Order: sequence, then C-alpha cells, then structure tokens
Amino acid sequence: MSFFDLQGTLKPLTALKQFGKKPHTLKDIPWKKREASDRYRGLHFNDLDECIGCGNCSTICQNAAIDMIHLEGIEGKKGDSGLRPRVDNGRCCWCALCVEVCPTGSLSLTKDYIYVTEDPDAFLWTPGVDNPDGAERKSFVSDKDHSLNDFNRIPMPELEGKERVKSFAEVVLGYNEQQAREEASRCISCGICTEVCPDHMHIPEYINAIASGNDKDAVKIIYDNNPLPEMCGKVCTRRCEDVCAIATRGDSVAIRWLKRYATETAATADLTHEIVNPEIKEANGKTVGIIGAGPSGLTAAYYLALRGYDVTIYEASAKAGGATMYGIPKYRLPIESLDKQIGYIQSIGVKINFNTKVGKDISFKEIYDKYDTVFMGVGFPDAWPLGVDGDDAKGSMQAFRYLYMINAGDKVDIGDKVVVVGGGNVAIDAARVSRRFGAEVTILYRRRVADMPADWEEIEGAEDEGVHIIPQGIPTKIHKDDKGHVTGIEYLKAKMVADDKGGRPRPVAIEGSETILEATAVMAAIGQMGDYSFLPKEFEDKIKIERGRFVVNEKQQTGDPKVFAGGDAVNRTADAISAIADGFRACKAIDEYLSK
Amino acid sequence: MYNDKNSKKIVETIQNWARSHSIWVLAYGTGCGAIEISPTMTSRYDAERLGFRGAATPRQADVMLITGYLTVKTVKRVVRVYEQMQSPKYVVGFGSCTINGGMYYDSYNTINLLDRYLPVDVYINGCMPRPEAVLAGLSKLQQIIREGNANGAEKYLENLAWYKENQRKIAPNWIAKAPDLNW
Amino acid sequence: MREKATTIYLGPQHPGITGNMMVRLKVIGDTIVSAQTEVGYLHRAFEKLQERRNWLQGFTLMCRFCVPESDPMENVYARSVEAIDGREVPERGKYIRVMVLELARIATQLMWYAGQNGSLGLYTMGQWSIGDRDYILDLFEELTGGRVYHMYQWPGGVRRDLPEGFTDKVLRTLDYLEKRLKDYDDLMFANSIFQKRTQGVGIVPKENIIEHGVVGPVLRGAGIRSDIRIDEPYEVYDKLDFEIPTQEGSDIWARALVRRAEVHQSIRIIRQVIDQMPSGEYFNKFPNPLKWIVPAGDAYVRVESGRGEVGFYAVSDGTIHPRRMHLRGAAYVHAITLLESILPGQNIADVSAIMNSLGTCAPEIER
Amino acid sequence: MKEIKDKMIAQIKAVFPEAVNKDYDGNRLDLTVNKEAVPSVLLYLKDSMGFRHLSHIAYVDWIEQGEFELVYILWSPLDKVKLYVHTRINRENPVIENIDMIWRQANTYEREIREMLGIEFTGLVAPDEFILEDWDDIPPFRKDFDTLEYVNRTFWHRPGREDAQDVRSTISERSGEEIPDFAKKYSR
Repeated sequence: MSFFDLQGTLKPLTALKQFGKKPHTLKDIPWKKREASDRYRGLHFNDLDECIGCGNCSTICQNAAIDMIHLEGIEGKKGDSGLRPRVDNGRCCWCALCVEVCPTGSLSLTKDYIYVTEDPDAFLWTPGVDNPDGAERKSFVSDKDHSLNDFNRIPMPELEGKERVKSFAEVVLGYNEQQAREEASRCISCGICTEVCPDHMHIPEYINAIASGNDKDAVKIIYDNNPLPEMCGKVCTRRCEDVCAIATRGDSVAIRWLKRYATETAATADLTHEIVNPEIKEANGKTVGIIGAGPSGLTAAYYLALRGYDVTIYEASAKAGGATMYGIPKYRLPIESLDKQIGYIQSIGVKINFNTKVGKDISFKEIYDKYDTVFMGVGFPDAWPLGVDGDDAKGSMQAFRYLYMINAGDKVDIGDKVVVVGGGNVAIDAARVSRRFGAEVTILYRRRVADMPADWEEIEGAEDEGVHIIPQGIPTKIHKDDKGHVTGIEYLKAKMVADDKGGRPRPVAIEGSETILEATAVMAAIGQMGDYSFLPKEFEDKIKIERGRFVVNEKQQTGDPKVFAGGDAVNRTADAISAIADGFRACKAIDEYLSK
Repeated sequence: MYNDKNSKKIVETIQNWARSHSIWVLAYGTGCGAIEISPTMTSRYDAERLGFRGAATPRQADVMLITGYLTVKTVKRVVRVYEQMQSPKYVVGFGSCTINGGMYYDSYNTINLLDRYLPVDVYINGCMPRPEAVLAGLSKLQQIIREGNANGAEKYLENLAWYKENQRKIAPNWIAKAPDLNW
Repeated sequence: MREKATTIYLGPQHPGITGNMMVRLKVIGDTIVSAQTEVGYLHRAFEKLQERRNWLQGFTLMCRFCVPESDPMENVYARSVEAIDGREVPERGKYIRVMVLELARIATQLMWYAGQNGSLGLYTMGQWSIGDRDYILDLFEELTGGRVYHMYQWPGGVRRDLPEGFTDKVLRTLDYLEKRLKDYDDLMFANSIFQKRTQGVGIVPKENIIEHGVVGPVLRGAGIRSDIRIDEPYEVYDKLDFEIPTQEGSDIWARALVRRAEVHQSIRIIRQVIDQMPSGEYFNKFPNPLKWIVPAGDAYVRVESGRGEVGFYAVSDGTIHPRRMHLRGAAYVHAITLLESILPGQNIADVSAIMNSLGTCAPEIER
Repeated sequence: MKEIKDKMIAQIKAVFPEAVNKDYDGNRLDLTVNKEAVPSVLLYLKDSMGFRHLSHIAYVDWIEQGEFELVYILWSPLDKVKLYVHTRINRENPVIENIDMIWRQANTYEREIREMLGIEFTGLVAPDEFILEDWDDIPPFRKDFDTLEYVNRTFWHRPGREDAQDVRSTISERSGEEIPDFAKKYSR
C-alpha cells in the first residue's frame, strides 16, 4: 500500500456523477398517501351483513386482539350469533390469519395503514363500523381457494345403487376412524349449530373430542342430552348442518355422520353403559308413567330414571322405538342399532310394558291414578288417505301403514308397479322399500323436485336406485279393475304459479292434461295424524287438543298439570330430534314439578 | 416587558414553530421498529427534509422513538436515557407493542403499556409502521408541538411519583439504586 | 510504568451498534484489553410464546426473530413442521421460497452495506443501499402484503401465488441493482479509506474457527467453502447453478468481498429460478389450524441466511401445541464468544465495524 | 448415505456400547447417551469421527417425566451427516458437565440453559446473568412457569375491552343449552 493510492482516492469521487440527477425521494409523503400494494395487509374491514359472528377470527388470533362484541342494530338469529369482531390495534400484528380462517369471507384487510393518534385508548377498531367505505379498499382477502377452512366434506362411503336394492342392508357404511378424525377437524367449534338443534346437543364439544381422538368422551358428551344418538346419527333431519359456518361457502361439517361414528364405537348396550358410566341417583320413590316408547317417551324415561324416578313405559307394539322403529326402513336404521340403544336405556332401570295399548289393555284413568305424573309420547299412528275417487281400491294404501307392516315383518302384496304420492321422507322411504321388493316405482309429487321436503340425500339415493320421479303431477282418480284391484292412477299436470301473498309458488292443474299411470299399488304419503281415542271424555276437556295436537306450555305441560306430552303429537316439526328435545324438556319439568 | 401575557404567548408560538421544524431524533432503536427508521431517514423517504435528523446522544435529542416492544431490561435504560434528555422532549410510541403489548402481550419480559412508564405524545399504529406511517406520525408530532400540546415532559414531572411507582414495580432493585431524576 | 485499564461501556444506546447490545471494554489507550458482551435487551421469549400457540399461530412470530432478515426464519419454521408432520411442498412452492430467500439475502446484504460503511463513517453508502433496498421491499410488499414482516412461507408451501407480472418486475429490479452494484464498488471497495480501515482488522484466527462454531460469510471469509445450500441442499438449491465465493484474509475486508460476491450469486440464482419456475400448485393445505395435530417427533432443519447458518429445532408431543421450539441464530455464536475472543488487541473505533462484519443481530441472539 | 451411517454407528458402539441409536431417513442420525458420558462422547465424535461443527444445543422440559432433555446437534462437514445426541437430566437435581472446552461457543448455550432452565454446568465460568436481569421467579423456560399469569401479575393490559362476549356461551345462553362441566374442556 503506497502512501497515496490514486485509484482509491479518485474512484469514490465517481459518486459525484449522481449530482444533479433527480432524486428518487418520494416527495409527496407525508402530505399525500401512497397507495399500498394490492395484497397489502392494512387495517381490517368486515362486511357486517355477511359476517355470522362465528368468532373464528377471535380464536385464531394469537395476540388475543379480537373481541366479539354486540353491535347496535345487529341482533342474533338462527345461524348468526349476533356478535361481530372488534380488533384491538394495540395487539394486532396484521398477520391476516383471521382473514384466512374466516368461513364466510366477510373479513378482509384493506390498503389503509396510517393510524396515528395521541390517545392510547383509541385503538379499538371495529371493522366495518369504523371504516364503512372499506369495501372499496379491500386488499388482502381470502377467497375460497385461499381460505384455510376445508370446504370439502369427506365423502361418505355408500353401497352402490344396484347393490342396495338387493337387500335391506344399510346403505351408508359409516366413516372409519381416520375419515372421522379428518372430517371432525374441519369443524371450527363456533357452536352456531347448537341453537337450531331442537335438543341443543353439545355439537362443537363432541366433534372436538372426536378430532382429538377421544371417542369415549365424545360418546359421554352426546349422551348428556340424547339417549338415542345412534338413531339420530343415522336418520336425523340435521338442521344443524344447514347453519354450519363452513356451509356458507362449502359443504357443512357432517355433524350427523360424526355422531354416528362416535356412537358406533360403543358397539353394544353394555359397552355404552361402561363408556357413558351414568350417574344414577338414588331412588326417590316417585313414579312416572309414560305412554308410548317412541323417542320422546324413551328420552323422558331415561333422564327421569337417571334422576331416581321409577319409570314405566306402556307401548302398544311389540318393540320400542315408535316411529323410528316402524316408520323408518331398515336400510337406514338397522334393527340391531335400535335394539342396542333401547337395551341400554332399559339397563339403567326403565321398565317397558310391550303390547299394552292404552285404552284397550289398560285404561288411561288407571295410569293417571297409579303414577305421580304421566307423560304422553303417543305420536301420529295414523296416516291421511289420498282422498280421491277410487281410494278404497285394493292395493291403495297409506305409505306409513305400509312401512309399519314391512318393519313389523308382515308381507304386503304390492305387485310390480308402485306409485307413491307425496314428496316427503315417508314417500321416498316407501318408494325405496318397494324397490327392494322388486317393483318399478314412480313418485308423483305436486310441486318441483327442488320443493320436495325430503332430504336431498334421500332423493338422490332413490334416483340412484332407479326410482322414477314425476314432479308437478296432481292425482285425481285411482282406476280399478272388476275385482276392485288398483290398475292405475290418473293425474293432471300442473304448472307453478307465483303466490300473490309472497309464499312459495303453488301448483295449478292444467286443464285437459290428464295422464294415466299404470299401477298395481298406490301409496299415499301426504301426512300423518294422531289417534286420541284412548283419552276418556273427562280428560279431553282438560288436556286440550287443537288441530290434531295436544296443547302444551313451554314446559311440555298440558292443561292437566299432572300430564305432560311431547313428540309428534305436540310439535309441528315431526322429527325424532324434536321429540327427543320434548322428552328432555319434559323430564326437567317433571323433575321440577315432583320436587315441589 | 417580556413578562406580560401576550408577549409570552407570542414568544411561545415562535418557539414552538421553530421546535417543530428542527426535531433531532435520538438514535436508539429499542425494538423491531428501528428497521423502518433507516429507510425513513435515508434517500427514499428522506425525513431530513422535514426537519428530522438523528442525534447521537440523549443530551442533544428532542424526541425519543420507542420503536416497538420494550423489555424490562431496556425499560430501565430507556427511562434513564429519557431523563437525561433536555426539555422540551417528546416520546413517540411505535407499533402495537407500545399500545397494548402487541404480539408480546403474554411475554414475561416485555412491558405492555408504555404510557404507564413514560409520557407518550404520539402513537403510530402498525406492526411495523411503514415509513409513510412513521412520517405521518412525525408530522402529527410537529402539529401538536406547534399547537403547544406536546407537554409529555411536563406531565412526567407532575406525575413523577406515579411513574416512578410503576417503574419500580418492574425494576425494584434498579430504580431504588438510581437517583430520582436527571442523571 | 504500567498503564491502568479503563472500562468503557459501548451500548446499549449507541448509534454505531447494530441492535441493542452492550460490550463492556477494558481499554488501555484506545487498544482493547478485554471485552465482555451483555445481551438481553431484546429478549421476548418467542419460544416460550410459541409453546402457548398452535402450529400455525407460531409461524407469525418467526419473522420477528431477526428483523433485517426475516425470511430464513420463516423457512426453517415451515420446514421443521413439514419434517415432523411429513408434509410435502409442491415444486412451485419450493421455487417461490428460493426466490424469496434470495431476495431476502440481497436485502440483508444491502442493509449490511449501509451498516458496515456507517460504522466506518461512509454515510453515502447508507443513503444509497438503504434506498435501493426499498425497491426489494416494494417487491416483497407486492408478493406478500408486508414490507418487512412477510409471513409468507408457512408449512406446506407459501401463502399466495406470484401476482401477475411479478417476475418481470423482479427482473427489472435486478437489472437496476446490478447497475448500482458497480457504483457501490467504486464508492466502497475501490475506496482506499475503506480498504485501510478493513484490511487486517477483525481477524478471526483460522485455528479458532472450529472451536467457535463459525458459520456463513465469516467462515467463507476464512477460506473454507461451506454453505448449507450445497452441504445439505434444501428446497431446490440442488437444481440451481451457483458458486460459493470464498476469500482468504479472514478479516473484515475478506468478509466484505464474500458478501459482495454473494449478492451477485443471489441475482444469478433468482434469474435461474424465474427461468425454471414450474406452473401448478404452490401450497399443500394443512388441516384446520385450530385442530391441527402434529405427530410426536422432533426435527432440526437449517438454512443459509445472509449471516450464516440458521437452525431451528422443533419438538412435538402429538398435540395441537408445539412442545418446544428453539432457534439457533448465526449471531448467537458470532456475537458473544467469538466477538469476545477477537476484540482484544483491536481499536475502540473498529468495534462496531467488527460487530457488523460478524453479522451481529441482537434480536436473534436473545430471541 | 446408509452405509456411512451404519459404519458410524458401529464405530460409536464399539467405543460407547451403552449408547442407544435411532435411525431416520436421509442424513439424520440419533444417539441417546447418559449424561455422564456426554463430554467424552462429544469429544470422541469431534476428534475421531469428523463431527467438527456443533450446530446447536437444544433443551426441552419433559415435566411429566420429571426430566430435562439436552440435544447436542453435530454436523460432519465431510460425511454430511447430522447427528443428534440426546441426553436426559433429572429435574430434581439438574447438573451436567460443561463442554465449553470442546466447543467454546457452548459457553453461550450453557449460560442460556442455566438461566432459562436452571441446569447447573459444573466448571462453567461465565457471569451469573445472561439475558435476564434481577430475575426472581422460577426459570422461565420451565414448563411450570406460566408466562401469561406472570404478565397479569406484573404488567397491565389496557382496559376498555371488558365488553367482549364469548360466542359459544352467548349462543348457549340464548338457546338455554346447559353444557356439562366434563364437556367444557372441548369447547374452544
């Protein structure tokens, strides 16, 4: 190194070539805002109408920055908790995990990033309220492709359509352990579903137990307020899945199948008893008589027995389960499954008197006098007839009666061409059962397929099995031969007319569009009704019946304070889970009533 | 003649205006936020054109940037540095961490609320605040200096006992050994 | 007459030092006799916090480990979780990761240009390189949504695909940088002051290298060709063609030359990545983060950051929370024992330059 | 790679028969040794087997088993093998030999482990405090140290957020659902 390094002294001076050049300084700042990039993670924005208040953002936030709060003007309703997120910007790190897990996609981050104040308490930020115009400045969003929610359900393994019609083997095969864990881990545990469940089952808790591998805890949680969960796991109408937070943009979590998975791990009644390990209170000497061993009666009986009551059920048929036993075909709900659950209920001390019809084998008065309280879960044992010409022909029957007879093991002659009238689950069941006896089956329904009240899975299943559906057909007449046997059904085609009152569109028959369908049997599946002939006159006045149903208060109590009622004979929803909810509510009310 | 109310006010206004345009920033990066100070100060954003420049020692500095979280160990030094600074002096809190703990709200070694230990004049939100936000915050500081509202230092003296009590809570041995004010 | 040693506290509040750390120096005249570091000013207990968070939440903390260079940290987190969980990353995801890592390396080295020269009094360099680094941050902002904290690489891939026209912008920025690097050379490497202040200063004795666990540019500056990108190739580095620059001097000057060459190599790598970038998926989705259980196991993965080897040790006990996460930073070994051992004999004026050239990053040391 | 690793294991086992090894895919090799053997194993690995680089010393608290685990991660630049040396220390009386004469940088790790976990290293020469200052609680990286509880005790959280509601309990209150206690641990 020389004393004077010429190159080393002159080279740095080349920096002077920058002199006079336009600087790259952003001169407008801070007077003008610089637009952030299209993906910038700035302040939050929330679409308040789209948000359902599931609180998933609040759960994922690792900084505990997001609170769920009540906002003025936003009320909770079914499928919406009524809460909305508020971000503490004194915690937020703008990682946008809240956006990535938002099931509805309502939460997003915006391009705004300047938030300067002197007041440290002013950093609570309610997205959507504090920046109502944020929608235009959205930058970091989570669309369906980017969301961390798993929007696709694990498909349920099923028998093939061709295989199914050969026997009454169960169609749905059930998840295996890995499938169940995967499906359970899709749940975000918000609990919005529990509100619409008539029985308010602890859905997030048991799904979480399944996801974390604790099936036994799941079973225990499920049995907390439902003694027939395996039945529900197979055939429930599952309104919970309609409001599932994940369902806002994808398939709902298969709540029903997960319940089914959990309860099936308890394979026998004894095993169920061992897992649930119910705490049975000491007998308190009080007695409850229950009429009907359907879901509501069994539920009330089970929880009353747990509370130390002496419970006796009177059942007209040879088996317990009511409509779930006799109304649901065995390919949906195998008899062994129901036997297991009823065996478990009996194992904790519930007594069931089979083949004892109240009003015939024992009078209502006798029961009323013998027990401290009476619960009636009598259901709808009868079905509406079709009510058209030729209704009385041989081979014209009610689908509900048909299912009863098949389930009771009787033989019914239906020939080889069956027409089922109606669009509910009973119609589909009757159709699919008839298919299993080799008949060609047609379903005739007044409205469009989309209007059918039956489960879409059932409708699809029926189509897979080769059931033919004729929508928009109004039956007018049943044709019969000389011997009085059904030969066909005549119907009018219908068009859909918008309802003036804003209701759903009505079918209106088109004149002159008569068509005749050949048939050897016609089944009406247009509704059921109650049979209250067992009630003596003196009680009928006290226990009011309106529009074919018992009138009860919110505690399932009828006009006679000693008599409670539940199930199809009370509620309008006519499904098993409502009946179970009635039974559970009645149990609590009876407990309260008798403890006074 | 300079003691009457009006001329005092005029002098103060002029003083504040001058102060707001020559703010020397103490070069003490206390947390992550220091990373965005260098772009702010250098050619792209060039805060010097607004009157901000770095000062190497607390004695010459006007404003102290608390650029993010403060660990318990740093709080002690920061308090000491702050007390060394000459009035008028200001504190700017950067990022979520100074407001309510930010990401480190559950860390045993970082404080959550800066305003319990030092008087803060302006908060800049963000994690970290971009240089644009930093400049916005600094111009806010200029504005409140001009308005004469940046009186954090006076607040500190008024409530010295309270501040000291809070500081002592996290640093019992350290503050006890130290003189009370102005090192 | 023996001169008496004086104690000088350098830091934590000291403009020349990177990050908040203190060096207690015993000096005679202006020659250092002994040095003792004191750290802990930035300890946030990340690893403790990560034990309280689930497998996804923990990743947001990663980039805060070392603020100037956040991406290698995200990368080791993602790869360690992938290793325990047996998760694959799609090819495109790997390429994007490499691109991000190399861009981060350039940004780090530009930051280092500023720091190294700032510590020697050459402030013009800082004005240039920090300003140019901002163009890379602009790229990051467009790609990831954040300037400094990207939170972009997560287990299973990357968070978002490349935006439209992004690669063109990257190439344009690289062209600009290459032009600027020539200016840097003129201003800095050809500068006789810089040469005199760095040559023969801060020598890491070659015989001490193994004992001190030296890594990264410091190791390569001592003539040893070691780089995790070739020793233990991760992502797609085995498919890319690049050189590992080494120098013999083992002083600040040698390390500066290594870093300078690394920027050129990074530019070369990014060009190749853009050429070879496959189409397709960029992310293999992990399960619902709130219920994501990672099977029991442990993994230690390493990445070559701009300052050397960064490793990450993760332990799972089969729950939704990690059992333990532990980062090994490059600065952790350099800035304490190594620094203490090489400082005696140096001048006070060179301390911050030496610290800079060792890649000191205080937040990474104490985490 | 497989042959190299097998050869290595054979060599280690010949000298340290009590060491337990576990094989993984790729270049990873695991070894579990007694804590007394750690210095001699490490010295042997470094001097005779080419594991010249100490990459990391990790520490884990296995509170359920009453043990601390130290993991020394070594790297062999020649064979490109990553070796994990695990050792367990009783939690009651955590003492282990110091190794900073083998690798000087271990000194830093040991200072940290001493402070964060409370393990004593015999023969470690270093200032008492490393990262923490005036720490008076149990070592913070032990699993039984609850950091949030400490924060609540020592620092403040900004008031003003008390009106936050829990989604699950809002819904269950509205619907009248009673969540049993044993199920609550599965609520989020």
